[in-house]
Amino acid sequence: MDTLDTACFVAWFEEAARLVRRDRDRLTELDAAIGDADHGTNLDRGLTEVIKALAESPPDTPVQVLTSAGATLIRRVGGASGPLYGSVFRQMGKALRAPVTLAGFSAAFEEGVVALERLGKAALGDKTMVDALAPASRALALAVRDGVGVREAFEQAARAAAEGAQATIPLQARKGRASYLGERSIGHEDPGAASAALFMAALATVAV
Amino acid sequence: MDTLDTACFVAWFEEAARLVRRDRDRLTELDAAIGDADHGTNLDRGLTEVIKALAESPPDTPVQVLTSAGATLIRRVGGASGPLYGSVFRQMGKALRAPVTLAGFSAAFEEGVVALERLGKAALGDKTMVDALAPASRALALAVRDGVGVREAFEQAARAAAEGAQATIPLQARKGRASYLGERSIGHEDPGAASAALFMAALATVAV
Amino acid sequence: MKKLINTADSVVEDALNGMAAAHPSLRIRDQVVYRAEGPRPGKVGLVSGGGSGHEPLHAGFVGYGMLDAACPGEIFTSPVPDQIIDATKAVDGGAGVLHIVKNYTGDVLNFEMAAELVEDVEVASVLVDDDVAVQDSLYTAGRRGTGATLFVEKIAGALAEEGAPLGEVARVAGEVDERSRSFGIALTSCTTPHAGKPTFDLPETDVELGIGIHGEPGRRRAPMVSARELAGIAMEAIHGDMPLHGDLLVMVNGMGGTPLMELYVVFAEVAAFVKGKGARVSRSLVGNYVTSLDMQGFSVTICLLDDALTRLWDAPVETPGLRWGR
Amino acid sequence: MKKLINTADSVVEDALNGMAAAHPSLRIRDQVVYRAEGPRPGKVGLVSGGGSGHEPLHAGFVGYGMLDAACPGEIFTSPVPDQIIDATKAVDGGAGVLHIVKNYTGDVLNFEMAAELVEDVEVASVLVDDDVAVQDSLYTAGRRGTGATLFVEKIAGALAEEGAPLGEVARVAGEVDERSRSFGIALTSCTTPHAGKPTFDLPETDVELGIGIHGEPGRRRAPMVSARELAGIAMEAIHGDMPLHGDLLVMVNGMGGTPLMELYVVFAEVAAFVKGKGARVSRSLVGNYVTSLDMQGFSVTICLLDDALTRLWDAPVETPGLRWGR
Ligand SMILES: Nc1ncnc2c1ncn2[C@@H]1O[C@H](COP(=O)(O)OP(=O)(O)O)[C@@H](O)[C@H]1O
Ligand SMILES: Nc1ncnc2c1ncn2[C@@H]1O[C@H](COP(=O)(O)OP(=O)(O)O)[C@@H](O)[C@H]1O
Ligand SMILES: [Mg+2]
Ligand SMILES: [Mg+2]
Ligand SMILES: [Mg+2]
Ligand SMILES: [Mg+2]
Repeated sequence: MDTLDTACFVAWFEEAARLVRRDRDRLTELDAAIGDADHGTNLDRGLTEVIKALAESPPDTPVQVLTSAGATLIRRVGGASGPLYGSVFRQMGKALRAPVTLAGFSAAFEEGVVALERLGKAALGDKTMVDALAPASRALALAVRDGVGVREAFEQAARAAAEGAQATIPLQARKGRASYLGERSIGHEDPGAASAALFMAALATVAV
Repeated sequence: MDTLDTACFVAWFEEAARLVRRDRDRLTELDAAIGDADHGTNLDRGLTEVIKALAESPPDTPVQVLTSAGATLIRRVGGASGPLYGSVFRQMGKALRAPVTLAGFSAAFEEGVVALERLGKAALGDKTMVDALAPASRALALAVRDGVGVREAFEQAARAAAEGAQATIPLQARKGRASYLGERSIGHEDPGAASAALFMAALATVAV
Repeated sequence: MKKLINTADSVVEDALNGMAAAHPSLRIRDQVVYRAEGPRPGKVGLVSGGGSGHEPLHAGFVGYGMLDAACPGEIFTSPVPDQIIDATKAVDGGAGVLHIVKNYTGDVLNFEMAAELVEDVEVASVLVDDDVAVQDSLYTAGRRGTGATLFVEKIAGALAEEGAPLGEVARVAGEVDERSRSFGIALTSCTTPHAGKPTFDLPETDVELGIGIHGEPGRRRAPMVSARELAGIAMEAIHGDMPLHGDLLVMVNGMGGTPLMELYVVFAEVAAFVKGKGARVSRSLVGNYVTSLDMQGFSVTICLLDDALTRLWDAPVETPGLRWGR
Repeated sequence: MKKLINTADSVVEDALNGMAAAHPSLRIRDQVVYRAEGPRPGKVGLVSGGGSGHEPLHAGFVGYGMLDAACPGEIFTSPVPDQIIDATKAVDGGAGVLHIVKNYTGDVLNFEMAAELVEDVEVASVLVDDDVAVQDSLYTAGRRGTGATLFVEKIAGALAEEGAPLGEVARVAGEVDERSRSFGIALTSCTTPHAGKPTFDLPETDVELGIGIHGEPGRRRAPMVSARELAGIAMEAIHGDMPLHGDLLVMVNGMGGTPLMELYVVFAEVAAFVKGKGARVSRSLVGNYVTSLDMQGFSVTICLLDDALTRLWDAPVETPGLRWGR
């Protein structure tokens, strides 16, 4: 099967919610080191609400999943990560066309990442969630170009995101709270990049 | 020599000041256990001022030493122990007659202790400085009765005060801050009794 | 221990210098804090004082509608008679002076000595003893004066400002004390600058129930529980001693190291308890008012209001620590 | 960690319930705090907000002469657009609404989203960024908004109360921010209820210099020194960025766990520094106003006053956290 259906998208967020719940304390500790110690709590609260909303008004289409998730994140998380993650999924939803092929998914995801970069005024290397999401998007695009299957494409995206998150460690932050620390932000993984890697890891597990 | 001169009285307070300075932290720790952790600081501050005042206007008589010390303690210490110790010495000074014999000293000291008991409305066994000073006064009176020499009389008074302070340990406080603790005051030495024992120990070392 | 101080010996003086610099409405002389404008002829003067470490009490309550002078002692050590004598003489406007004294042996003795020694000024005194954690019996020094001191200072201050005579001001001050009860709970000990380490050790799992405001340990230690349960313990102790009814003045007071947010959490529980007893929170204060250095914890103080007391509570007050109506 | 809370999840809601119970002048609806009396026709509405944990900021500054509404987020987490939209609509008296936004990515994004989404209300916004500890460069998110937020809210609030139009209120708000600088120092980390342990570890011997109000570590760690030296570090940082001159509004602010006495000790040093530079402490505030949960430490915020700003600062204000003149 080459197309991703509504259940796939729901499963994506369910798995992301599970991973974030599992790693909540780790994310908060990463945020404690260079931020304000709330990223795990923020995202866990947001994704719990996302799952609740999806259960309460079951979506009919992938677009509805993304639109619902994006809106819920914006409406329930607050902080920097709420609007930023919310915008990724909202924009992705806007860009997505049915039926969802890997190429369609990749193109829409890229639009989500671009919206994030625009909203956060962040570029690769600023030590933010962009550092995980942009490489993931690139990995998806390359997979499409190379005709790779969905499962492998998602796995490559997850790997790219995980590597991107790791790569934030030696960087000095230029955006978000961590930037206040100047050189002291060096040596710590960005919490948003870490949570973004979880989103992509979740995607890999739900691949058809 | 059977009479106590001015220098003896000055030496008494100098030695008391030295002992209290040496044991300041111990007294404060005793007060921390069942009070407000200031007894060592209070008394050290007061006796430092006493010595300063005695140096600034050198006293001509034992009465002047006691009057000056009593007034300085009242004027400089505050808390419960300032007025209480101050009254002991002020009253003792009022009662003292020249030349100062052991019998005269003992009688005046007893008047000081009675003034303390009256001001503090405290009796033996209430777990206060009275528990050290009253036995010391009684030891002095017995020494006078038995015709003991000054040095030995003061040593007996010091011993009685030290034993009296130790005897406060199993008592439940009925006066001062420690009384707020109810049964929890049991098992701790009363800080004022401990400092009173130091006063009497000082007396023993300056005996002629 | 880390404290924003220069030396342990200078902390009271340094803090008073800061008060003087921050509040042109105050004048500080020989460790006594006065209203800058001096005594008002015909007005009863109000003097209070006690050990330092309870800020804003007392110095922060000097000003229109409250105290005329405050005598701060060393940390947790009552002031000496000289300070009280100075203050009493200086604030007398010819109508006499009320001493507001918290019931601690040291405070009582030093105020008594001062009252005896001061000449040519009519002095009355009120003893504040609101802390229900202490048994009021022959076997204690009596109940401690804690949060109700603020109520007494505010209400007596308003009455004095209206020109009431000394006897009347003293009577109402005593009435406020009689109608007020407090109970305090510590999550941590305070640390005095001189001792440099906590007065008592309290494990992460425990609280001290029935503490005063000088870092004395409380009546007993108990497991740490929720704000709801802690508020319940404090309220039961108060209600058991003085059944709550009618209009109440309720203060949820921080011990110095507890943030306002947590005090509001406690206040919500206190208000729910009051409602449950059929009484009403008519006036309230939430904040750090009668503190114990850096201690974490809270106390609740409740006064049974009547119309007269409510009117006096509402009257204008203008001090660094409490201000409304002007 | 011991905190006066029921659960970490309910702390914001519980504290807001306490505020509602304590302050009849406030109405709380859907996690937005309003003046009970609602908007005044023709008056510019003032809305602020941000993460909780900074009490009394912002909810404690809702009332006459200051904010019309505050939007408290979760602990250290900016509010969501829905709250801001609700608040903006509710407080509009037809003259438009000013958003007072502290410069944090989260606050900026959520207020921006709300401003875009709200319809039929003219919205202006002012960004507060007073913290000199942060370099204002392309390589940071810009300076943080800290203590000056209180100044902006007070002064803009007074101007709005006078009936000034939105553009004028926004302009003066921006001016206050431009003329204000802050610097903060932590003696201890705060502990968030959810994390349950200190955000950073700070040994007994060290302090964090240049901290914000969210428990972020500061720009650097330094040895603990006297209040005089710490005040000097803060003042040099401020003076180096904005040379002090003329009449100053000076706030010595506690971070939540620091007792008032210590803040007065710091204030004395700050006042001496100001004098040494030939400037003058014209107005001042000493207390816990813009806090970071239970953190021990302080910040200094200074605003260069002129006659107009002084007049607006002195204008009556009646909020739970700041009150004078009525
Ligand atoms: N301007 C930005 N652009 C992109 N991502 C950002 C930006 N600012 C912050 N972030 C991301 O948000 C994460 C922090 O999220 P969170 O802790 O939930 O919010 P807050 O910083 O408001 O407490 C950071 O680790 C970073 O990845
Ligand atoms: N009513 C009293 N009568 C006699 N001694 C008392 C009385 N109250 C307190 N004391 C003594 O004073 C001591 C405490 O002194 P100190 O700590 O300096 O004053 P405070 O209790 O005011 O802090 C107690 O240990 C006790 O010995
Ligand atoms: Mg964060
Ligand atoms: Mg003591
Ligand atoms: Mg004391
Ligand atoms: Mg945050």
